Amino acid sequence: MDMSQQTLMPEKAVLLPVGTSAKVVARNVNVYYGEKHALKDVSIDVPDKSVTAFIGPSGCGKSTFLRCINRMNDTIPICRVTGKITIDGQDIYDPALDVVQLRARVGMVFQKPNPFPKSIYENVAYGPRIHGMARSKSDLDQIVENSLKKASLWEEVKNRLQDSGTALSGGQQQRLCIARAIAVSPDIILMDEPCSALDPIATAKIEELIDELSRNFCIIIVTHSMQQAARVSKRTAFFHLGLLLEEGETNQMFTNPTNERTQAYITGRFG
Amino acid sequence: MINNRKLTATITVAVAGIVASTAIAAARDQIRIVGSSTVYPFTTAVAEQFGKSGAGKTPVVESTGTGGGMKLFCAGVGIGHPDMTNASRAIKKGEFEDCQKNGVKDIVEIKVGIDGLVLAQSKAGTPLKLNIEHVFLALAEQVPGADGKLVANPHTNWSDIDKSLPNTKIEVLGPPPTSGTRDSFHELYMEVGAKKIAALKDMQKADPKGFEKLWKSLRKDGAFVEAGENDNVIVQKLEANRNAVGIFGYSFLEENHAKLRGASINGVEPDYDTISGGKFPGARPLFFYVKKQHVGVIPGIAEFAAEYVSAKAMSQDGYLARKGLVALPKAEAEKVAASVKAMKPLTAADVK
Amino acid sequence: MTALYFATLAILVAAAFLLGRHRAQSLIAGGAPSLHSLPAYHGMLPMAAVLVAMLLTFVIGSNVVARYAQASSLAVLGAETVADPLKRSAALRDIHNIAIGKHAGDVPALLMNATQQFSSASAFGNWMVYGFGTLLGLISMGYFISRISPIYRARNIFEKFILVVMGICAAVAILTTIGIVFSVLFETYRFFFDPSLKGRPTVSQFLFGTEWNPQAALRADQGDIKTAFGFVPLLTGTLLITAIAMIVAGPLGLFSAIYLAEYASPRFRALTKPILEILAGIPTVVLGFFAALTVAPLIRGWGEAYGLDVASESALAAGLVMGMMIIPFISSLSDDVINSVPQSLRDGAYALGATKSETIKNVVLPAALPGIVSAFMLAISRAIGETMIVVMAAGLAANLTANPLEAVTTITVQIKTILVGDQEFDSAKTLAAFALGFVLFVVTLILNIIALQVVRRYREQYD
Amino acid sequence: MTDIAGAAAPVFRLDVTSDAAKRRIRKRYAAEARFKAYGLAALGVTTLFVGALIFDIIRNGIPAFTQHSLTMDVAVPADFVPADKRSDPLAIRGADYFPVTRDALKAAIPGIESRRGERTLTRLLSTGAPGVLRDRLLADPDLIGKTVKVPLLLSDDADLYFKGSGTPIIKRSGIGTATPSGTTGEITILTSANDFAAEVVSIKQAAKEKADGQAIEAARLTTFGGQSVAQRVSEINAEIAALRARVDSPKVEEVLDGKLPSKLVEINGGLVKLTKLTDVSVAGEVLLPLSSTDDAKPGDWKVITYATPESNRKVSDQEVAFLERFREKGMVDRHFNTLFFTSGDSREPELAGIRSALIGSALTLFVTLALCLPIGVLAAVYLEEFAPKNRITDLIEVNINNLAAVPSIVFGLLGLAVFLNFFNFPRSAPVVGGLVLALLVLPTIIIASRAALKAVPPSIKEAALGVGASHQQAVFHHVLPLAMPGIMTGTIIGMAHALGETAPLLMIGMVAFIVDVPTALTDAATVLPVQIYLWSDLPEVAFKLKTAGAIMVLLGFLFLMNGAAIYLRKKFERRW
Repeated sequence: MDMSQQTLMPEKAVLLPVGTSAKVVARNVNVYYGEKHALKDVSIDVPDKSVTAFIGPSGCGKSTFLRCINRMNDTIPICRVTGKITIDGQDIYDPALDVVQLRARVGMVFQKPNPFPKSIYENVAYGPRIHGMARSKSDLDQIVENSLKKASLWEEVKNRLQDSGTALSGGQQQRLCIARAIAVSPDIILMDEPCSALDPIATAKIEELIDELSRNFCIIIVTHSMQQAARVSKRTAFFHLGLLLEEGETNQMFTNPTNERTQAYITGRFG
Repeated sequence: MINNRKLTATITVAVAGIVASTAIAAARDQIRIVGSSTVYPFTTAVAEQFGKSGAGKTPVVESTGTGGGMKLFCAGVGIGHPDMTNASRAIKKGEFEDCQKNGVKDIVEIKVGIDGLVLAQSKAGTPLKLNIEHVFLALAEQVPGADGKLVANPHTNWSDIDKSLPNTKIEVLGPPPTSGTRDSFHELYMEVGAKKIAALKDMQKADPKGFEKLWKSLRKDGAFVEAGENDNVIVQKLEANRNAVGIFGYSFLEENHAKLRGASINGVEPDYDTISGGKFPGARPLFFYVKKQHVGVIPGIAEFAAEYVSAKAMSQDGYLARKGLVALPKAEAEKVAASVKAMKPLTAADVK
Repeated sequence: MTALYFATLAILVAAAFLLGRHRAQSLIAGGAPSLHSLPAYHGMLPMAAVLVAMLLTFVIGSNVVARYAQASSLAVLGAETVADPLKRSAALRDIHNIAIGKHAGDVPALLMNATQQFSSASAFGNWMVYGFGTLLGLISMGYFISRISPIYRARNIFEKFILVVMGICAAVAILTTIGIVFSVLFETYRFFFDPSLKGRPTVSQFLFGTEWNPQAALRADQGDIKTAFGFVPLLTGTLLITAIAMIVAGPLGLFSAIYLAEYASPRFRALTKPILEILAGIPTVVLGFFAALTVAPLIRGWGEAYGLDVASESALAAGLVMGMMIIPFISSLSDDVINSVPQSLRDGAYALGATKSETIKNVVLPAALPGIVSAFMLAISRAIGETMIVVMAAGLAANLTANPLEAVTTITVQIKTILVGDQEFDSAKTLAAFALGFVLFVVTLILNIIALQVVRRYREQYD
Repeated sequence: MTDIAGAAAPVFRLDVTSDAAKRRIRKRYAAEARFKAYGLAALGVTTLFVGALIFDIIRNGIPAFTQHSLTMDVAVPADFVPADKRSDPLAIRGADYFPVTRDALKAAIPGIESRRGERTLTRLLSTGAPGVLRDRLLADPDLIGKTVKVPLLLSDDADLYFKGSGTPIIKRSGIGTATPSGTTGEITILTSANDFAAEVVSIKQAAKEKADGQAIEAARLTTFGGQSVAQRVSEINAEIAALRARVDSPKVEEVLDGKLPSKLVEINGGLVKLTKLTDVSVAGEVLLPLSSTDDAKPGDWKVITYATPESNRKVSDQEVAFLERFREKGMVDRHFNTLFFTSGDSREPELAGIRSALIGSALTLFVTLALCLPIGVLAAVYLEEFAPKNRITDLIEVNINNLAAVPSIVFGLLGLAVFLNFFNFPRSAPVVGGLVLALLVLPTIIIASRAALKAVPPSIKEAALGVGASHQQAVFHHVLPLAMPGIMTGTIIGMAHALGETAPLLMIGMVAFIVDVPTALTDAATVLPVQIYLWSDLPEVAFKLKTAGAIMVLLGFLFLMNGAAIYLRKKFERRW
């Protein structure tokens, strides 16, 4: 994996501290929704095996940028993306690249839990099944169990795997969605405000889980909650009006932001 | 607030609609006729002439089928009930009694003409020259076998019945069991045909009921197709299928003679003269019935009946003949005209 | 008279509204504490009261007056005319027509007298109704206006009134069902249990008999009745045609819906959807012609080309065209439910790397399943109940067969042919139509209850 | 990547690069393409079907919108209506127009003396032909005693002839000099050349073909037959022998019958239908009188063939002769069939129109709309917004869904039992039809309205409630107006359904012959689809065109209504 880092010639200076490998590298990314210029010239490096938080006021483009990373924006017909995003050195907007495979490698968890109207088991098994990851039923059982364990849901649902996924509570549903995402063992997990629909207790569980997962995955999380960003992320990026204004170590961002608008946002003067 | 007002307005309209519909005044002063769809084309022609002649309002003619027509006709007297009914068969005893029971005492029966019931095929097919027993042998559910015992009808091709007939599949499109035409077909073709067969002579005497069942049962293996009431559809199906034979009224054959050919029965071709002269076996009379009690109550009933049996309408050159109705022989036509003038009601003895 | 009555009604209604509102407004102007209801409601309430009072008076009153006027004119005509129902109704007809000036021809003096009597009686009666209605309207208006006060809950009362009206409207559906049941129940009962009816079957003979041959039931000597009214061939015929129709319409409708909802560009959708809607609007008579005259010969021709024996009235032709008829039911309803599947579900699948078709097959369709099932159920009951196409194209042969190339008949065809046929009306054969209608109603009811249960069961998990 | 669940658990890796994975992905994409193609194919099949249906209808229906008339100079005699009564419309209306039009026809084709010819000639005109003349005289009584140029309507058969159901006509000039023996009746014509050799050969050819066919039949019968068919075989053999004899002897006169193409000779301004012919002489019947018996020079006379045998067409040779003569004189006029829209039903196809059916449909639909729109909307509002959720409302809901699927014919039974038999409403009346159809479409409207109400987001209602509106205010002020486009769409589709409905009306007496245009809700009336149903069952071929034409009109209205629904939906469509 380190090889790729060397093959990539960044157009700007390496933004990450020396010794940290970049998993996702974005250069001059612009996004347009029809006439609207939603994201302007964003360049960022996202390190592997850590949590990076995107913060910023509503409509600042952080979710848009997140959705660029697994090309979910493709599902919106009027959306147009320019610039370059690479994962492990591979350009994900390369026409030759298969978006389906890309998304298998880049999992995503959504703002509102969206379990499929199927059983808990089927929800998790769905991804491995379409990607042919399991050779037998017992393999699949194993994957489901592992994923649910990783999502800290196993104990709660192990006796009712055939129940409908929609019958779970909100927090459980969201953890199910995370389990679903990690069942295909992606490299990256994108989380779009995963806790905004949850109560504090469920939120705490998810945050704990994120922390746990960051040992193995590159996690990018979009959040509205400054505290959450501070709690879970190692690095933070601040978006405003489609621009990436500041990016750096979370500790530093929250204690000593360089940009005055970041400061204003963090201290709650606007947003 | 505006919406509430709109709402009130719509309620008003609805209620006013209901009010208007309850305040219906029964003020009928035009003739109402119901009954058979077979007679409908002729009665409507008379109705139109009657209306044009200025003798009265154009009668309303409804196509309800003979049975439905009789039911309505016999339901009672009064302006809520029809004045006449068309029938493709004579009134039945049960219906007559029903009429009497409901106070419809005086019914005048008028024979309006003859309808030939023909078997027809596409001109593209091999001409069929049938004897009437061939029809029975082709279509009966059971026919006498080699040893004279009844067996399920084995004939698939016409030539299986008689070598002189063409070697084509038997496929006959006929009327459904609910229609009067079907009854007539049984009586005119199947019964007569069965009686012609030597092997059935004994059965006819020994077991009349079984014999009747024999000629009233048509085969169900696809050789006979019950094809619905719409004769035009049958005509078009015959055009599409040169081997099929259709059973329908003569007027449809006459109107489509460019494409269809009638099968001759016992050597008689179905045409106007043979049907009118009684030579063609498949001929049946058509009727219409007048509620005599309504004469004078509903204006124009007598005049309408007179128009129907007038020479202008019913004779060989009359406009009904042009519509495909075969006129009654002259003597009988005169008798009918006289009876219309006299308005002689049916008695229980006249009804079978 | 009616015009005057309704003019007065309109004036009083308007007056009630304006007066009520004005009074409420003047209360405010007079410095009253704030009103419970808006002034308009204080106007609306008396208005509704006037409307109801006057309409009821009119409906009841005009019927009473009509009776009264008839009775008084008949009194002139003499006992003989009154005793004879025919003469009575004719006389009343003439009187009515003379009164409205639409009678042609001479009028005998007696009739003229009666008409005058009729006219004066109805004029008197109508004035009475008018006076009474107006009075009642004024009273009800006065009552509600007099009650106007700041604390008067005019809105609540008015809304209760509207609620009752709406409830009555909703109850029309129940009344219709009751009407349908009663209109066929009595005759159905006779069909099965009237001892005077020749050739009637028992319920089990009807339901399980395998031969439908009502012609046989007309014979006086009909012994083995069960051969005559066996419902099974009609049911299988109906199901066969319905099955063919669903085989055609199911995939076509569903795939059309999927394509329109998931793949089609908005412009393509705007062009294509009306085509499906046109199909939904074409009268079935027209489709029947098309089936009988165009499709059936075509199928027959193809069949012959392959050496198949095709009846000229095959179940296939009717089923195909019927399938086309019900495509729009399936496609538009499925389209709606597919569209209402939340985008987040699709995103969930896409994010796992599913292709579009995998997303549709594995996520969207299962989520939309209850709606799709109910669309199919609706389509099936449409197909079962469709009459004109089968009347024209399917024939009337009650064959017990599963071969789509043979002719079959359906329940609706039999109802239609029996009722407009030439047979005696009070025979078992004609009454069979009502029994069939009843069975048909029950069958569709069961289908719908199943559909509703299916939808209910899955829908709840999901909002 | 280390596994947090512990070393014991096997590791499942996502594999997107191996050959197996590539194969798998290829397969998945193929499935994707197939799936999409299915959808497109389904739409294609449906569109094709609709296209075929519409094409079929239009192809059949177009001829119904034109009509043919004969434009003729009609001499109206001065004593047609007595001078003192000319101001009386009734007298003009009641006059006998038949002799006048007959004389005009006879003047157009002089020399037709036989009663049969005369009758054939007069029957070319519709019985309604004098209508135009009558209207002209009513408008201007001074025309009586003058000659009026009016278009007289042709009968249905003549009309169909000009619409192309006739026969191909082939003409060729005579080679020799022809001499007719008379000007009317049965005549013979001699020619100086072998003018008819080709005809004789073709007749012999037909005879030969028939003989060959019969020979095959005889052979079949002899092979399979045996005793029972012996007589039939000998009959056939005799027939074959006679045919062969005819074919072989060149001198014998050939006879033309109706089963072969008709041969005629046009000579000296007349037309002769040939019945017997040899190479150099023919005998026949004069259809159009000749002007003289003079010799006709080569090229001045023609041999004419009506290619369709007379027995295979509706119009006889005589009628073709008359009609062709009219056409040559430029009297035949093709025009838009206004009668189709301005007259009621008739038993004469050329006079029948859809006006009374259209008005009947309009009256019926008026009743339907007036009842089911308010009731349907109020019921929907009640069920969606106000009804308590209990067994009764459950029952109503099941009921409404069920009624939407109840076969329409059952509603006919309901109408018969309740409105006609119980409430004693008149038969055939639009009010009853409207009531029945209202009950029929009510569930559709309720369901559509409920869907429209449901589609309005609850937040709108909540917002209204939040500012202190009552529940009814919130619904009637905010939710209902927003749902109105959906409700209108549902209503229009329901009304379109009602417009095309036939089956329930069969039961309540609207299947009737109605000439007079209904004026009130209680007048006897019929509706458009029923009119179609009735016409389709009449024997006259011309009614087939009428049926197709009426279908086109009906479809036109349905398209209009559907179009309105689509427009409404487009215009007010909101996405929440």
